[in-house]
Amino acid sequence: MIPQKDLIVVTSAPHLHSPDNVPTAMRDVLIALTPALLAALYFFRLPALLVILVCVISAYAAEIVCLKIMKRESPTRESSAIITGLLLAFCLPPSLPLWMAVLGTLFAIVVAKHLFGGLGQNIFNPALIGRAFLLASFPVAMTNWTNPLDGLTTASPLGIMKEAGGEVLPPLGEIFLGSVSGSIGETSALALLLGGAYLLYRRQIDWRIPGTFLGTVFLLTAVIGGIKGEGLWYPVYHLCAGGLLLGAFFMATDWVTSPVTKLGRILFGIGCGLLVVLIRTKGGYPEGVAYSILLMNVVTPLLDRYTKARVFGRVKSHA
Amino acid sequence: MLVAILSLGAIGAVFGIILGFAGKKFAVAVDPRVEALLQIMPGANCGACGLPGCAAFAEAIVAGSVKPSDCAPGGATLYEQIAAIMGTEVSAYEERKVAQLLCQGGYGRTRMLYRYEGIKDCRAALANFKGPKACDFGCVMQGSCFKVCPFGAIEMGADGLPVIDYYRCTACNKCVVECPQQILKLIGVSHLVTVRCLNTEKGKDAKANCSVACIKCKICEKNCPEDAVHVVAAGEGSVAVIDVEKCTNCGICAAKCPTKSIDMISPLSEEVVLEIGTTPDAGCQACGVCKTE
Amino acid sequence: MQEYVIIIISAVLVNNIVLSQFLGICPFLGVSKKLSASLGMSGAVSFVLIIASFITWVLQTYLLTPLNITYLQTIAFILVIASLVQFVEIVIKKFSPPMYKALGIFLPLITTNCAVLGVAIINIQNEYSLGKVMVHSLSHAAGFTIALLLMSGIRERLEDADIPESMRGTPIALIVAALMSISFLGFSGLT
Amino acid sequence: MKRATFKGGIHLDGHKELTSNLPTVVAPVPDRVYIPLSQHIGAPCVPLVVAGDEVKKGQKIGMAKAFVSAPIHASVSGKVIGIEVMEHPGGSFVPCIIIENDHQETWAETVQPAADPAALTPEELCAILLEAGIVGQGGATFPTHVKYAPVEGKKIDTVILNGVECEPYLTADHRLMLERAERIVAGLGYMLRSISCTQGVIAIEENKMDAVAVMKKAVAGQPNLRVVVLKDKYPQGSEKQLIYACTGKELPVGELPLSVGVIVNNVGTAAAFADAVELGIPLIERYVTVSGPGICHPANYLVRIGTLFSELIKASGGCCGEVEKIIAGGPMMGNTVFSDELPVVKGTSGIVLLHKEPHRAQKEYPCVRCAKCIDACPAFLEPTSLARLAKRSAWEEAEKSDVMSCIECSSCVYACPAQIPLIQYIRRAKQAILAAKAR
Amino acid sequence: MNLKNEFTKGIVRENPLFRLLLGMCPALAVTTSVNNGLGMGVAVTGVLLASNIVVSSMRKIIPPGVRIPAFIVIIATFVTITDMLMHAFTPALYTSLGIFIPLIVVNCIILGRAESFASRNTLLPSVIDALGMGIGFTLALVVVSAVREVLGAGTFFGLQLLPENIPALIMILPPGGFIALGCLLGLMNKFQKKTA
Amino acid sequence: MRDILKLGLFLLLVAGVAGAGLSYVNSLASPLIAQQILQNKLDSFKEVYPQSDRVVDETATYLTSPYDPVIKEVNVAYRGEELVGVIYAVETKGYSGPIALLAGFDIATARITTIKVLSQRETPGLGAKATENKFYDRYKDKEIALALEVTKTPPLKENQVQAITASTITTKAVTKGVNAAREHFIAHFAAAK
Ligand SMILES: Cc1cc2nc3c(=O)[nH]c(=O)nc-3n(C[C@H](O)[C@H](O)[C@H](O)COP(=O)(O)O)c2cc1C
Ligand SMILES: Cc1cc2nc3c(=O)[nH]c(=O)nc-3n(C[C@H](O)[C@H](O)[C@H](O)COP(=O)(O)O)c2cc1C
Ligand SMILES: Cc1cc2nc3c(=O)[nH]c(=O)nc-3n(C[C@H](O)[C@H](O)[C@H](O)COP(=O)(O)O)c2cc1C
Ligand SMILES: Cc1cc2nc3c(=O)[nH]c(=O)nc-3n(C[C@H](O)[C@H](O)[C@H](O)CO)c2cc1C
Ligand code: SF4
Ligand code: SF4
Ligand code: SF4
Ligand code: SF4
Ligand code: FES
Repeated sequence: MIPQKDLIVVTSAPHLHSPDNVPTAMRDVLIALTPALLAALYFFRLPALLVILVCVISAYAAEIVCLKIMKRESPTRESSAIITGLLLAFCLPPSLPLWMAVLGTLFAIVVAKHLFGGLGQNIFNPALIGRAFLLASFPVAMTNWTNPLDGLTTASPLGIMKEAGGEVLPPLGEIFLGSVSGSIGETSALALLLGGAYLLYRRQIDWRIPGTFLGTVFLLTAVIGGIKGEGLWYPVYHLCAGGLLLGAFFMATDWVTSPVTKLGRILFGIGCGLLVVLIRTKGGYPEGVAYSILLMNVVTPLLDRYTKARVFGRVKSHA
Repeated sequence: MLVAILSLGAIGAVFGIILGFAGKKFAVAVDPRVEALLQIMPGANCGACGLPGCAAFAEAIVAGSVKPSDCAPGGATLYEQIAAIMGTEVSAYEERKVAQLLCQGGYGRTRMLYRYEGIKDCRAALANFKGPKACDFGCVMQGSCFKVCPFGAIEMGADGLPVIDYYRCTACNKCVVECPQQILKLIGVSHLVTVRCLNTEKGKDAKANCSVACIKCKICEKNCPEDAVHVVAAGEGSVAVIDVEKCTNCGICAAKCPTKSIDMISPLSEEVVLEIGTTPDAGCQACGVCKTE
Repeated sequence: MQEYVIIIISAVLVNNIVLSQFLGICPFLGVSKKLSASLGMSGAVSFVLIIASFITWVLQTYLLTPLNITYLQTIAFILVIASLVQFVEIVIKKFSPPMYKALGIFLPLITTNCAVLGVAIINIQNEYSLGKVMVHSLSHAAGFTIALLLMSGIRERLEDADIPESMRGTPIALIVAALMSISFLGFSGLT
Repeated sequence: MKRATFKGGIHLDGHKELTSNLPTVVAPVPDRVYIPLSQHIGAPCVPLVVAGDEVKKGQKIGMAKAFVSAPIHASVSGKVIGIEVMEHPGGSFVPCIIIENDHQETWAETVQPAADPAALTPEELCAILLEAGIVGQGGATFPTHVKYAPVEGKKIDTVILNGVECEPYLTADHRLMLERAERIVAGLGYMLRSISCTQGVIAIEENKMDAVAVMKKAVAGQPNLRVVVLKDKYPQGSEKQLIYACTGKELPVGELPLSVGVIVNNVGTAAAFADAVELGIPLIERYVTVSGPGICHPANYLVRIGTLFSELIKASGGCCGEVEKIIAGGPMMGNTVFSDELPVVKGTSGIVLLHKEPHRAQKEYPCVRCAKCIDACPAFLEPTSLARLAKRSAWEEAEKSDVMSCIECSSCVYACPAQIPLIQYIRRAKQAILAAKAR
Repeated sequence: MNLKNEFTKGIVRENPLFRLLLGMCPALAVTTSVNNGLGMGVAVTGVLLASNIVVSSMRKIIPPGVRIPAFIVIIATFVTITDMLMHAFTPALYTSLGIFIPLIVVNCIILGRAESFASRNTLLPSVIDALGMGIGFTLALVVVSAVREVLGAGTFFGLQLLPENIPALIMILPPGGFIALGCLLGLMNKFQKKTA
Repeated sequence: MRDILKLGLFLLLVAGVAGAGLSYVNSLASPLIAQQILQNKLDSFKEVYPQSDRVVDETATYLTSPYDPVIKEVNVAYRGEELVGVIYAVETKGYSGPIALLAGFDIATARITTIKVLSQRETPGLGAKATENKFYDRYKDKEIALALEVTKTPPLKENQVQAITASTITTKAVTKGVNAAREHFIAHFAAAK
């Protein structure tokens, strides 16, 4: 009557588990990235498609080869690598030579991820390392932006803001929809907001990081804008332009490389925000999202260590 | 030229004097022997000596609270070096030992009660009905010993039991302490015949659960020409035990044992046994990393 | 005032002594496995760095330059540093055994730490006033401390990571340093 | 209205509808019962009978010698045929007194209702708790008389009856509250009297509003008793979380509920107390839920202690599908057992048969640092860090990270997308720390 | 004592950079071009040789109390001499090595060899040791800088190897130093494991 | 005490010998170094302003306070006794450090002769391209009527200089130095013509 004895499994409680697992989480991120992907294809057409394909395919291939070589198993069936590839492509200019995109992806997957032990163990956000690597290696190609409307080479909105030389800033509406020059996946604020909302709804990301990140940038730029006498459009522009939304919703929130404590995440978001504004206004680059997140990745282990929650019951004894 | 000589000389002299003065004035005695010992310690910081590391061991040697041979990984060469520094004689020669497993009940040989799922930790597995095996005395096969061996001498075999690389084993005792079933034992390499079962249940029960258990049949006892093996009382029952003092490694009991729970192996090749005490080649590579921390 | 701010930002972030100037790599790699140890090391380095900067500046300004024997700079500076380190070690050992326990093993390493001599020389090269020398060396000490602490935080986390056998230890530490250094590129051009 | 609750925890699919609307069935009394000598936390009993003895229903057959222990009683009348070591639902092997049932159901002489329950002193009430072998029915099987033994200088101001039943599948407490509400309230009354405490709280999760209504009716007219409705969240039934939800007090680490003036008991414990006082019947039967996807006809049973699991499974129409696990208790806290030939004990609240979970892979994967375990932990621990420390045997560091505060609710494991059995690592660490302390 | 062994050990088995992890700072800082790497290596070898000679011949008369300061003075002297000579004769190299020339003084290799070898051995082995270690260090620097120069600038000894837009600039930036050295060390480890 | 003195004495001896040795080497090397530096400087002057036969450092004369801190030296070029040009040494802050350069001005034509970067710490492959002749040529023979401007596209106007690709900052820094020299030149020398 009872099934055969050796079928019975004995193990520790619990015997129920959430249907949420790593592959479903990765799938959610891919779903959330779809609007931005569509926007990118719509605005940048073939060049963007090529860069995206090249990045995703090489990320996937690199992941498989690494897993083989290092004899590891992956719970995500390599979809985390697809995310890395996709996100990396999203922060590259559409005109980037494809071989450079491959190189950056390889660096991201091999050096930033698998040398550290693979999924879950890397310190730095692989996609961002890929971008920073490419920016430092090929600054010329990496700062060559095409405007999707006329196909001409123009500076990105933030570049124009920083240089303040001649070119006119595109209007806020264009920035919101995404018909401006910039990295493949960063231009459409609308698409990114949709994706971010989906991730929040699915509880795959904690509101604390994007919330404090965007909040800090907004507050600081509002103050700076106030000093400059610019008005409210200025902070809103800062929020929507460049890679801020992409970074805040998809990259700063990467589980692996952000703090695990709630307070840590708040500090992480604030730190990212401070650094973005610092780099955008005072630094050598027009855009600082990638660096700010990477720099906060560096601080994450310390944040985790010093922001542990008070354990339940660690209160003054009544006895 | 003169300016250079004078000023540089002056700087030199001033600092020389200050240092000399400070060295005298603020001198703190450190036993130079401790430093000398530290230089020659294997540096694995394995803790086999029962102290928190090689540095502590060196201090303890100077303090006289341990003997050189307490450092198992060190081997005879080290004992001689220590003796040289301490100006003592090398203590009596100690035979090299290796850890051996006193259970042969791998998958297919011992009846299993259930399929264990969970962390690879023998104590964790034991928490459920004393482990997945019907025999309560054998190896739980979750490899806790494998995890603690600092010298990579243990691997988990295909039948689920740990396999010990006797050449790599330094007798550091870590696995012996770790094993919750206490079925790992340090055995001198010249003892070739071993009872590989600690099951003290009645023969019938033992046999029902495991095909390689000691079934208390006393055939070994009857056949031993040296009267070296006996089924002796242990726990709530009994089990065969070999008296190593009397055993001559003739191997008769191993040949006669109906369940083959006694076996005869020579853990190390003869050349290695002859060089007894040399540090095994694997393990501590004397990279010195441990010394800097 | 602004000059001081620039010196500080430059030394701590933009031209971080370890991550972009490559000074003091040995302790950065050697003593960053544990956070506690790296705290000790950065304390010791900062201490010696600041005192040595002061003494070498005085030496340069009041002895070497007036006597026109600046070519003795290297030898004089290193003598000062070596003696200083040894002196500090002896004194701490005597008067504060707990501090010696914490810092002691790092002190001898500092003599051959090029950060100390490097900063002393840069101080002179840049023709800083005493005030700037102090700010400059303090900032570099802070930069060193920050880099070391961040590094050891990361390495403590890596303790549990499944790093390929041949990359364990120094190789992965160098890769971490590389990625940190890439991240610090974000500060370049900061004014 | 916002329901009282605690911070952290997880939302589970309760699967309670399988049994919650079915009236409890009196389980067939088996031909043989197997009564373990240890059915509680604390020292095992000393047997009072030997093979061949005739015993009567309710007769004490095992004696508690230590303070933290509880006696055991025969649940049927008949003949003792021996004492044998058997599998115990707690995950161990324990000697059991085996009684051949004569189906006469003759009561022992000792089973006598109290002459005047209202006149019993606290000491007498406490003695009844001990004599009746009452242990916590909430799962921990802590001997109840110990909780009610007076402690110098401590004043209890609230007794909380735990009717939360946050474990999926289990509805035994739910049915008990529906069917025996007045026994529960009576038991609560004796509890309050035995420690001269005034306030009684009956805590029920919002998913059992019918029970809430019944209990509210049962306490009507007793202003010192109230029913508190709590949010449906696991592990709401855990003592510390329950105290926090009901009283707002945070039980300090390492201290007992009585340090905040609270005692928590399961509703079944209260009912058993009432039976012992008013009828003199010791704890020889209990409500057991038999449920789960592996059971053909899930149901609740009133079961004699010592009945084999197999009899109850048979009564429920047997197994269906490929059963992977047999769980004694609920799926979040219960133990897996490796056969169905083992007895129901005082703490067996349910028997749940599960199939393989389709979304579970065979392997544990590396932690992806998603912090879902941390967000789920009602004790505000970092399960992932604790597991990591345990993995490399850093027991001291684990202790410093408060591993001992883990209430072993398994919320973290449920939440973990990487399928890490965090709780096993945590238990391993606790075990090692306790072992080191003992040394 | 086997002189050949003393010589070769520094080149492979106890390579100061790859095996003993000494002299990391210059190995990272000046290896942006093979030219610099080679120059640095030669300079270090020169100082190492000279100081080993002097230390070894003075080893009997140096009082232990001031052993380290004395060694340092000796080393610093040779470093200063090297500094002057390079300034006078190889001005371009002098500018590109910059502060790392005086910093040779704190290169752990030199003090390390003085302390652990020259002060305990006679002249000839000390010379051999210095040459072995120096050449080993120089080779290591050349390897690192070759990797960085080829990948980062597309040149080798200034000769254009790769087309303009191919090289990854990062390799001659600070991160490139860490990457090159880290990967080389990893490869060495892997290689070592295989042969061992 | 004797020990301490002995240590001091020994170090004095070693340091003294070292000092002696060093000062001897220095006495040999320093003229070489000095000469080498001078030669370098003269060579640079020649490159920037080839048509002179004598260059005199007249910084003290021309740089009276307050002056632009960018300008470090004012070297005046003579052909025979005639003042024909000026070579400025200027220093500005580039992308990752100071950039020191020479800028030559011809009095007769009122044009920049050319420039030469003496030292810089810009990124190799990017800002460091500022040391290439190709880059110097962008300043060669520019009129000084208007201040120079940096553009990213090929220059359309006489006073425009094209930036090195992806190194606008470096180019701007160099241009800033040249412009400072230009102003000084206009103020002090253009009138002299
Ligand atoms: C030695 C000991 C003494 C205890 N004393 C009391 C007590 O006086 N009052 C009380 O309410 N609970 C007491 N408990 C019970 C615990 O607080 C708790 O109720 C029991 O361990 C089961 O809790 P759980 O089901 O939440 O795990 C005691 C437990 C132990 C181990
Ligand atoms: C995670 C967890 C969940 C629990 N859930 C319940 C529950 O649903 N119902 C219950 O009565 N006890 C539950 N308990 C046990 C209580 O903490 C407490 O021990 C019990 O209510 C005390 O009553 P008792 O001694 O009468 O069993 C739970 C304990 C833990 C640790
Ligand atoms: C590693 C690295 C090094 C750089 N070095 C320089 C440099 O030496 N000089 C410079 O002007 N800009 C340098 N930059 C900055 C950018 O190339 C440039 O300032 C920015 O993208 C503006 O582009 P633009 O010059 O086309 O206006 C560097 C950037 C990176 C990533
Ligand atoms: C919410 C979320 C965000 C992620 N963001 C990134 C990212 O920014 N960059 C990246 O390389 N991978 C990202 N991943 C994928 C994966 O976590 C990442 O590759 C790990 O860092 C690899 O260990 C993300 C995954 C999730 C679930
Ligand atoms: S097998 Fe490993 S752990 Fe066990 S004694 Fe030998 S060396 Fe030690
Ligand atoms: S020998 Fe011991 S420690 Fe090793 S696997 Fe078996 S039971 Fe576990
Ligand atoms: S750590 Fe313990 S208390 Fe926290 S969720 Fe996990 S099992 Fe529950
Ligand atoms: S829930 Fe699992 S994967 Fe997520 S942090 Fe916790 S242990 Fe890691
Ligand atoms: S610290 Fe720079 S070489 Fe060691």
